[in-house]
Amino acid sequence: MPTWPNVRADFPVLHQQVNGKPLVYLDNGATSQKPRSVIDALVHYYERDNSNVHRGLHTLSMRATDGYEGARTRVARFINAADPAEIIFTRGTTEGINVVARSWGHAHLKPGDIVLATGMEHHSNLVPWQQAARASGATFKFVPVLGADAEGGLDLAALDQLLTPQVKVFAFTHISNTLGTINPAAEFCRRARAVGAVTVIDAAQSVGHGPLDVQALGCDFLAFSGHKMCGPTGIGVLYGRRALLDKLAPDETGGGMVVSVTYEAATWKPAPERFEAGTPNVADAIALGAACDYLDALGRDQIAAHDALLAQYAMEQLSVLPGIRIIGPRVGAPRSGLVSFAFEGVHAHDIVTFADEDGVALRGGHHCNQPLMRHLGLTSTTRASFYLYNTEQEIDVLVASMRRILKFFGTA
Amino acid sequence: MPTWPNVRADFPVLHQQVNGKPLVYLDNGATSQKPRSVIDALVHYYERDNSNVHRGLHTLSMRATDGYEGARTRVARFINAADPAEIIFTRGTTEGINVVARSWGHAHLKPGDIVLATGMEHHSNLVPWQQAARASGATFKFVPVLGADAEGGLDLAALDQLLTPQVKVFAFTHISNTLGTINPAAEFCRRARAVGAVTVIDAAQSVGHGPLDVQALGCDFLAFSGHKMCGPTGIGVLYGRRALLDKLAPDETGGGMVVSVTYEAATWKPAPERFEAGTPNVADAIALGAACDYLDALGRDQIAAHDALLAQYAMEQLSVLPGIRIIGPRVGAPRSGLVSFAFEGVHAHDIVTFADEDGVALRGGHHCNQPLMRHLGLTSTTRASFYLYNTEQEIDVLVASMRRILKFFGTA
Amino acid sequence: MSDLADLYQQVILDHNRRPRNRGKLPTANRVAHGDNPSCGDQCSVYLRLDGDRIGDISFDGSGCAISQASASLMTVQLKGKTAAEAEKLYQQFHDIVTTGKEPEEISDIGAFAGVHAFPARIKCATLGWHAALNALKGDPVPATTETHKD
Amino acid sequence: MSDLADLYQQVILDHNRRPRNRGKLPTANRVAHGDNPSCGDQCSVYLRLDGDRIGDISFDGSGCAISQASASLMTVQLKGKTAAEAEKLYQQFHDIVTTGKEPEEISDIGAFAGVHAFPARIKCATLGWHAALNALKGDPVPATTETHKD
Ligand SMILES: Cc1ncc(COP(=O)(O)O)c(C=O)c1O
Ligand SMILES: Cc1ncc(COP(=O)(O)O)c(C=O)c1O
Repeated sequence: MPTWPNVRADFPVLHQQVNGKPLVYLDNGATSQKPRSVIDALVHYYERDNSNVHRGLHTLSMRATDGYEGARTRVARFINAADPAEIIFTRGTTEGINVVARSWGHAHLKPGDIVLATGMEHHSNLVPWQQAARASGATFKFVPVLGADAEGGLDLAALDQLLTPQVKVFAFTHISNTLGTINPAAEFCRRARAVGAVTVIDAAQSVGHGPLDVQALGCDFLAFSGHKMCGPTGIGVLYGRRALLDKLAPDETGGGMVVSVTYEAATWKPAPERFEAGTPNVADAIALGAACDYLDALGRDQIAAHDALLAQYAMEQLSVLPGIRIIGPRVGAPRSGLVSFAFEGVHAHDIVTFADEDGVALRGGHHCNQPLMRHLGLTSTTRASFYLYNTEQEIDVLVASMRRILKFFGTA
Repeated sequence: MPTWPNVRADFPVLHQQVNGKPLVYLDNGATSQKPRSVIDALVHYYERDNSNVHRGLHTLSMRATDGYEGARTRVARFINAADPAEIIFTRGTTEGINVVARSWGHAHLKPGDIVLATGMEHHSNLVPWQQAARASGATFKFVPVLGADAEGGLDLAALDQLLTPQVKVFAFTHISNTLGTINPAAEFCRRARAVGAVTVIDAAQSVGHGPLDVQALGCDFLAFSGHKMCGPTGIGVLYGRRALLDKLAPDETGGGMVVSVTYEAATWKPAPERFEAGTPNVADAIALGAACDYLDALGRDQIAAHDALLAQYAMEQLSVLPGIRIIGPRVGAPRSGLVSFAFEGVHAHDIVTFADEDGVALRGGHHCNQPLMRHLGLTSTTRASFYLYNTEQEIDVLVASMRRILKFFGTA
Repeated sequence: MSDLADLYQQVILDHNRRPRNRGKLPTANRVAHGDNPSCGDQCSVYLRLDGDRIGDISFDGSGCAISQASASLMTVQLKGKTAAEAEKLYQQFHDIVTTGKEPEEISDIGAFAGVHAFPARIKCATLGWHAALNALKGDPVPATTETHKD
Repeated sequence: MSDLADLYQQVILDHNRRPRNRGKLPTANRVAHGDNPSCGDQCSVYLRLDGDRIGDISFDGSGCAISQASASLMTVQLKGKTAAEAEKLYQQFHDIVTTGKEPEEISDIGAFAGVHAFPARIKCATLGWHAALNALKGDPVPATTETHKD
């Protein structure tokens, strides 16, 4: 398993006790922790360069602008976008998807069209499309998941049937935050393109966890969040192919994105400014650039391998617990660095509360995935999600904690 | 003039040289600098408490949630909102106004209605209303500014004429970022209410610069940015009266703002969650709370007095320069802590470039106020804008720099 | 573990394992549903109002031990009570889970005092109660612990 | 100040104070408008194309010393040139303002070499040129220095 000497030393938050036990942070699917270099980027910006961007000609404003636009170029390189102008800074994945669903949806969807998503979408890549379909009179459909515990991933045969020329947009997650399923995103894009559908990838769980190349994927739009990839909260990215962005009307309007304004009318700058009304989140964009540096220094293929091995180890260790039901890909099948499970007779909330007593941070609930939960016949699962700083020893602590809980509730 | 001992020591960024001269930061209208306590709040959050909010039951998640909701309560107190649920965290003023213009505008505006703004609005409080009017078929009107140099503020007689029962919304700035005019916001709200119009205040330039009480103002919505009030970039607030918010449809949709989701439909939580789709900007919200603490510790009435005295001093010192044209309120009339001016024969950009050589950070341009500039017969002005850490000595440096520039260009 | 032992008292574990009055009540003339959207807990309360008095009551749903035990215990407590008495009992219960102060009269609802040390779980403990009060009001909107902030 | 003196050379100050070919050209058969939305600089270029050659050219607008002087000097440079020659001259000019390298042949446009030390001002220096090239292309869309990124 790839590990990096002293990588945990880079993350100040990890070195604390919770309820008298060393913190074992296994809630990375919700948000990741931040290395010192990312925190330092924020401090450095505010202590040296802070100013408003774009509209300034003095030294600090030029430094802030260089930092902000440098971060855009850095992110473009991180996902291999053809042009930094294809990088729009947002608050996060959710905002990015809303921008596409609203701007693109408003311009292109009409009654009779089909909006296609999948049965494993996070609410953030599901509800905006429902709403866009409703607003335009289009029909919303989804690709079902296969297997009682969704161990089969998406139903590719159904996808073939569903991908008709009526489909105007296909929105899907790259990696499921609940199942750990890794979808064949490039193949989905290829198939969608064959019927003329625009593709929107929810990359919240994938961008910081492995190599990602938007040109190789062949997607039209892709959204992700900084906070899940060692970056700060409040910053994210919407990637859009230049050819599409330049034809799109702005979503929000205001300062910084206009060419000319009269009391009667206004004209827009091209992308990316067109989609960044108002003062942007300069400091967090710069810190996101630092997060890209950090992850690339470790090696994203190495991170992916590390996370996947931890997930396999966790699957093995957890699967012997009495009454456990692990959802998503089977042991040995490709899965991202997370494991979701449920116990007969013990609710996820009680598990999370007890695990916290052992210093273990887990997530319990529907993971913003209510329709999938209903499909699985569950109301909630417990999820352990891993990142580059987690270790096998931490998984041993997790498993020991689970044993204790099962004992307390008398189910083991 | 109220000053605070060692207040400049609180702001690390101020202690640097620019082009070999001590930095004189007079671009506070664009963005303010950050005190150590605000930077520390970010560092502390990322080093100790970082986690996702709301959906977590483990210790870090509870700490993050407490911090985030505590910041909401702190901001509510800062502007005297009746209920923390009236505080919606946004990226900044621009996003807040867009949310109202879209959500409220979409639900309430129809052909024949009038959307009223003023002749001194920042693009961020102008273009969204133009667009909302256009989308709904309503008519966009504005209250003109009085006087050749807008020294008369808004035309209150015209306001009387314009405020007919057809006016559904009146959007106006509390303080003009270009003129320094302080509008009688409470009176505007009273008059608008009398004809049944909803009021939206752009408080970008006012909230951090003096006392502000939304209940005393009697407004329906009010938007501001954290970065202009000692807070970080990427965070702002939309205040909305609870009675209005609870009737409003969400603007963005996704995780965290839904009660129940099926593949077919979704239902919404009440405010504020309804308007905060996705992972919020937790760290910056908490740091905004620290900024509220900082400003209240100094005293906001004191800050307002300090800024106003600096502006009067700058007016006096600048007014004797040859060929200067100062816009906005006359010497002695109430004005906020900024002065905009133009010189015959020397363009604002050249001034800003030369001033930067003297370490003085100014803004030159249209200040996102193109229609007002056109009204004044100008294409740009130079703006010096002050905040709590500025001094009379810095204004002396500014004036000396202006003299040097005028000499260089042969106009003095 | 002392906090956790306070939270998961025997009364609670017992009601969680063997919930009382669980399932649909065929004779119900009032029903309300509660959601805890943060975690997916759900609780439906069915009750038969005989005049002003709760003639019978049941609950159904899924959730953590705290929410299930609370709903179960609630049905026991409310049977035979008037709407006004139910409201008063809820106030007592709410005080207990938010302050941790045990009630003056000895009562099983005192078992929920440990909840106050786990603010994130207060919503779990009150979910069933909110649904019951909504059912009593004949309120047609679904109760959620988010709309009825604690 | 040495950088600033490089930026504001005598040639530039002179063109700024006494712009050449300023105002609307009555005989123009091509026109284009350029905006620098960040700062409000504007420049309209009017030109008369006689066959492939720029018979006459003028500019109008408002902006900083750099943008005004650059537009003024440009009109002097472009008069009598073909569209292809104009394009080539712009490439030279662009190289000068972005790299600071003075041109091989002695030319007034070398005065703009100091701009390269002020990246935020490159847009000012190229505004008029963009408008002129757009006018030559008969491009109906207004030129802005934002759409034609440097
Ligand atoms: C009066 C006024 N309104 C709105 C804004 C926009 O604020 P932001 O860019 O933070 O969204 C500003 C600042 O640029 C302003 O001065
Ligand atoms: C797959 C997936 N999509 C979308 C999101 C939403 O991201 P955010 O909350 O940062 O907008 C998440 C994370 O919560 C996620 O896991």
